[in-house]
Amino acid sequence: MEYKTVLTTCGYCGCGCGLYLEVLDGQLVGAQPCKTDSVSQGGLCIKGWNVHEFVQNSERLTKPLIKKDGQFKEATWDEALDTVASRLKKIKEENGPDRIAFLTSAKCTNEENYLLQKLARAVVGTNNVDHCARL
Amino acid sequence: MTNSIAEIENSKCIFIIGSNTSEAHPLIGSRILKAKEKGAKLIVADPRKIQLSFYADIFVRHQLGTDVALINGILNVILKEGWYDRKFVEERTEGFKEFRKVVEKYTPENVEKITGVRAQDIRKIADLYARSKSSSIIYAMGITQHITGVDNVKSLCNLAMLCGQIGRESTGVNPLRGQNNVQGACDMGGLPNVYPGNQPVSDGQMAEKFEKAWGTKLSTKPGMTLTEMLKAAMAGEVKAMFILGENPMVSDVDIQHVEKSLEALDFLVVQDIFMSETARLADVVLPGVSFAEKDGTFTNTERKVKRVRKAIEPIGSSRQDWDIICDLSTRMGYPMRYDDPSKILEEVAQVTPSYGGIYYDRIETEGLHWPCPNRAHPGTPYLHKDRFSRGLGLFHAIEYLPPEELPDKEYPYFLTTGRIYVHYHTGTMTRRSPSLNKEVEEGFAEINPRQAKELGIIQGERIKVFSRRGEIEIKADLSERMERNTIFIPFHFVESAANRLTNPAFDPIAQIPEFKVCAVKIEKVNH
Amino acid sequence: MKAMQARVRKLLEENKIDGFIGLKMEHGHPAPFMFSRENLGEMETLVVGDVRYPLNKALLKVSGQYPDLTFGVMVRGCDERGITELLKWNQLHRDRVIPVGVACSSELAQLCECYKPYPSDWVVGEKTEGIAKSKRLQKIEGMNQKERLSYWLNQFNKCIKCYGCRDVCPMCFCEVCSLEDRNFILTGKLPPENPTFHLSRAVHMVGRCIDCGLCEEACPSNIPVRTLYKKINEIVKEYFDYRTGESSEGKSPLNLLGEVTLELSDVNK
Amino acid sequence: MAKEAQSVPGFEPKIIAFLCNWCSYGGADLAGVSRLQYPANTRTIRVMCTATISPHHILKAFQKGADGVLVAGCHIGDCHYIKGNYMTIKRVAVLKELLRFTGFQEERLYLDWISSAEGVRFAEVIRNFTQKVKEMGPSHLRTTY
Repeated sequence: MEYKTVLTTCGYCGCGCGLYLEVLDGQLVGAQPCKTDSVSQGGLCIKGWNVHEFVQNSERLTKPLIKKDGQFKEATWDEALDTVASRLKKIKEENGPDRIAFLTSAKCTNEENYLLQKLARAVVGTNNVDHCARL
Repeated sequence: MTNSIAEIENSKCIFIIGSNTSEAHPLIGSRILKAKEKGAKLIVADPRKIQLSFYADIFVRHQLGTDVALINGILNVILKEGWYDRKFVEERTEGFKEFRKVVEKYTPENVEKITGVRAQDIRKIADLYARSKSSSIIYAMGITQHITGVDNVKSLCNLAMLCGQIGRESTGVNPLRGQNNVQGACDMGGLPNVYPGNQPVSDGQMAEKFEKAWGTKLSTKPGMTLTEMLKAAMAGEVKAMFILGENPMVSDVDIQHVEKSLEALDFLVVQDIFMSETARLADVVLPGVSFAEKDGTFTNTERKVKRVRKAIEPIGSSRQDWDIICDLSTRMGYPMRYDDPSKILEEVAQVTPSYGGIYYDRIETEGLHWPCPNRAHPGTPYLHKDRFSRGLGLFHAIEYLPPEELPDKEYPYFLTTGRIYVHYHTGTMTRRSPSLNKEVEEGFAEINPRQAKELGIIQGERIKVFSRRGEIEIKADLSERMERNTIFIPFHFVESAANRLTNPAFDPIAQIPEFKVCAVKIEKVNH
Repeated sequence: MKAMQARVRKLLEENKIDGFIGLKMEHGHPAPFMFSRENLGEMETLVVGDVRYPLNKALLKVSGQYPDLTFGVMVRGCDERGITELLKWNQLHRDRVIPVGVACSSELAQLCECYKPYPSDWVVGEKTEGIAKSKRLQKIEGMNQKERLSYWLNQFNKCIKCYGCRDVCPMCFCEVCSLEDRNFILTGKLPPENPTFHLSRAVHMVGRCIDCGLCEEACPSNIPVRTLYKKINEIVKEYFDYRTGESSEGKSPLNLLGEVTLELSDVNK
Repeated sequence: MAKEAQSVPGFEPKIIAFLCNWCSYGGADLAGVSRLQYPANTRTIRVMCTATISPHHILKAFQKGADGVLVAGCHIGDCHYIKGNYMTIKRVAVLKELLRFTGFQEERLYLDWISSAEGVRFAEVIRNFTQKVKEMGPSHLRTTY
């Protein structure tokens, strides 16, 4: 039996409100504003108050998928990542690195964005990196 | 943002243009109200009658896409009345002469003809903004999503520089970032022309620095923007794409085109938490995790780097995104191994001057504003204190250009798009949140009641909206927020996606599509 | 603080309670947390201060999951009134809750204009006198009708419909909320229908509001909802001689039909 | 957005009357068959018991632009459901105080007990209330978004 609240930053808009995710026995059961956060100052918008809800939605993807004959089939991580690695490598070798493009994500963390652009630039060798900032 | 969120509260005058702040950035909207309660003057310029307009000292509804004209009109008055900051202009800027020449043509009377804003209101805005002790400009996509997006932004910069309303507390030019970590994605080099920290890829020295840090050879040729990638995909010049947690199928302009482009790829990988419209087109889908299942940092719209903390374990067999990327890289022959995300940010600090002093132990309790070049640096809540990044601030002489597509006989109405308070971006998260989806389940088209009456449309009835790109069926919502010639559709709803209608015309520099203006026609649906 | 830590430790060690809902200092911020026998080592991080969170609401979540266990909870005067009322509304079981009291600082009591800023029994703080009549209430009552109207219209128009006042409220436990009923309140628009949204919520605070003020603290738009609900409490006292949460006797006035104590002349003044 | 209204000459108010099925609606019926004259500003909503009228209904009526709301039920002791009107009087009392406090002119809300035998009184109540609302002018909420 465990109840705790975890201080984090809201995943919706760019305000970056500090909030607490309420965790009961490993499940998210709520979100509430952090009173001592410099941005939210103890308030949130409707999205912030409900930011925990989508996380445990039953439609979450839980397994890697590989499309075969137009249908997605569940795969292991090894299968999926090996497929991606070998296809990207092959395209790079046959067509050159600039035939591959990457979209990083305004929804992911700084660390992840850093790594993906590093993957594009250092591993694939292309500067074809962008994200949906303009949209 | 040049200035921090907290500073808004102490601003003496806030000019909000192209931002429905209380719906899209609610907690910044509430700061604006707090400033108002402390006596700040509020100027709101928006084609829609947004909530903040109720509290505005002056509210103007300029015709869609006439921002440059409106701002030039304001600049014109300030110059003519001598309300500008001569010292600031002399010491901190250049290009004033050319700029002045262009602006002189934009008298309030001329601008009234273009924008529909009364000359006297333009004078009043100029007065309030220029003569307050500290004025802050706040804008969002209403400014940038135009073919003249860059011009619009430059015009606002002209305004701030002319009045010396920048480089001080509670002033500045403050774009509000739409997504939680757009700022971070840019800072981390999620752009075709720069490495992390805005360091150009075409600069050989930079490339050398990163080659050393990453132990590999790097290309100095700038890459493609998303828009160019899609075009190249269609032409077979891009064969594979890796998309991390983005859904261009709903968010991008002219969806039909996006779909064809993505389908033309030989290989598409999508890493996401839901089977988004984009993921459906993928060859391989990798299940990442939400912000609640990982550690990391986000950089919010005020450039503050804040902690994200793991609250629960990844759902099912999904894996943390950073961990997936490391694994993939390793499998591609470039081993990436980090004990935890704090180690990644340490590497970022090594190669990114603006993040040089940002470490997890420093942002445990409170975030830090970049630039923060070293461990002793307290962070920078506002930018351009004594100099601009380029040295002197450059005035741009900017002429007004109309939107690419204007209403005509066949498509007689303006369409503009945006967000509503309940939903976020393409709705992949908010529409799966029961409390949010319950609040607003479907899209709607806001129409002025008198215009609706002329068309015989009643509240809640289903209508068809057509543009030259496509058509959608949607619920009509009669609202005084809209002017007669304009309708508004939120872009969150895939089944009535506003972006089936929007115009794929782009700002030539920033490549931002003109989401905010296009021409449409409306018809009743006869069932 | 030490006294609170010692009391909680003792309650846990003696198996009087299975968990204690309080505040834990983490990352430099006080945060809601459940102390239990499994994490006794963290007892030193238990804090008491003027920063308040809806601990009773957390208690409802935990006890709803574990109805057979007994929980301790940190209470102030307002929280104790909340527990009294939650017991009446059958949201908690009398034998399953052990409150551990905190008397509020005089600053907090002044800020809250709380009529009883201490619980019946406390281990931290000193008793400070309550405030009999709220000044902010008096200020509004001193306005004329037109001023009051424009004041409240202006306040309610700031609402961004975050539902924070409801979501933070330890007394809002309904499964279905009238505020979300489209027959009553249109959705999709900001501000929400003025005044229906806020007055509907105010009506629901009859016999519910324990004047903790968390609603107003959570309001990003600084709408003085607490003042509105203070008025509700005054109305409830005046018409029904009921003080919400004060006594375990009697039922909330709109919770039962009971006997009629009003006449038309009381209503159509 | 709601804003303050101004008095309008020749103003004809809109009044919503929630009438209970067993008593007040009968009173209205009797007034009708007796051909009693009373102003036609009232839109009647028949409900089984005034206890089914939540404050939300009343607030919604005002929100939609009603200038006055009348709630009429059985006399105390005559309720078809024994104690339904006990609840009504409590609710209306609270709501009127709340409306007063927020400046929304509680006189626009009126509660009365009218039995099915009181046709004359029904007409009188309507007349008086209509007159009163007329004098007050249009509701402040008579504007649309």
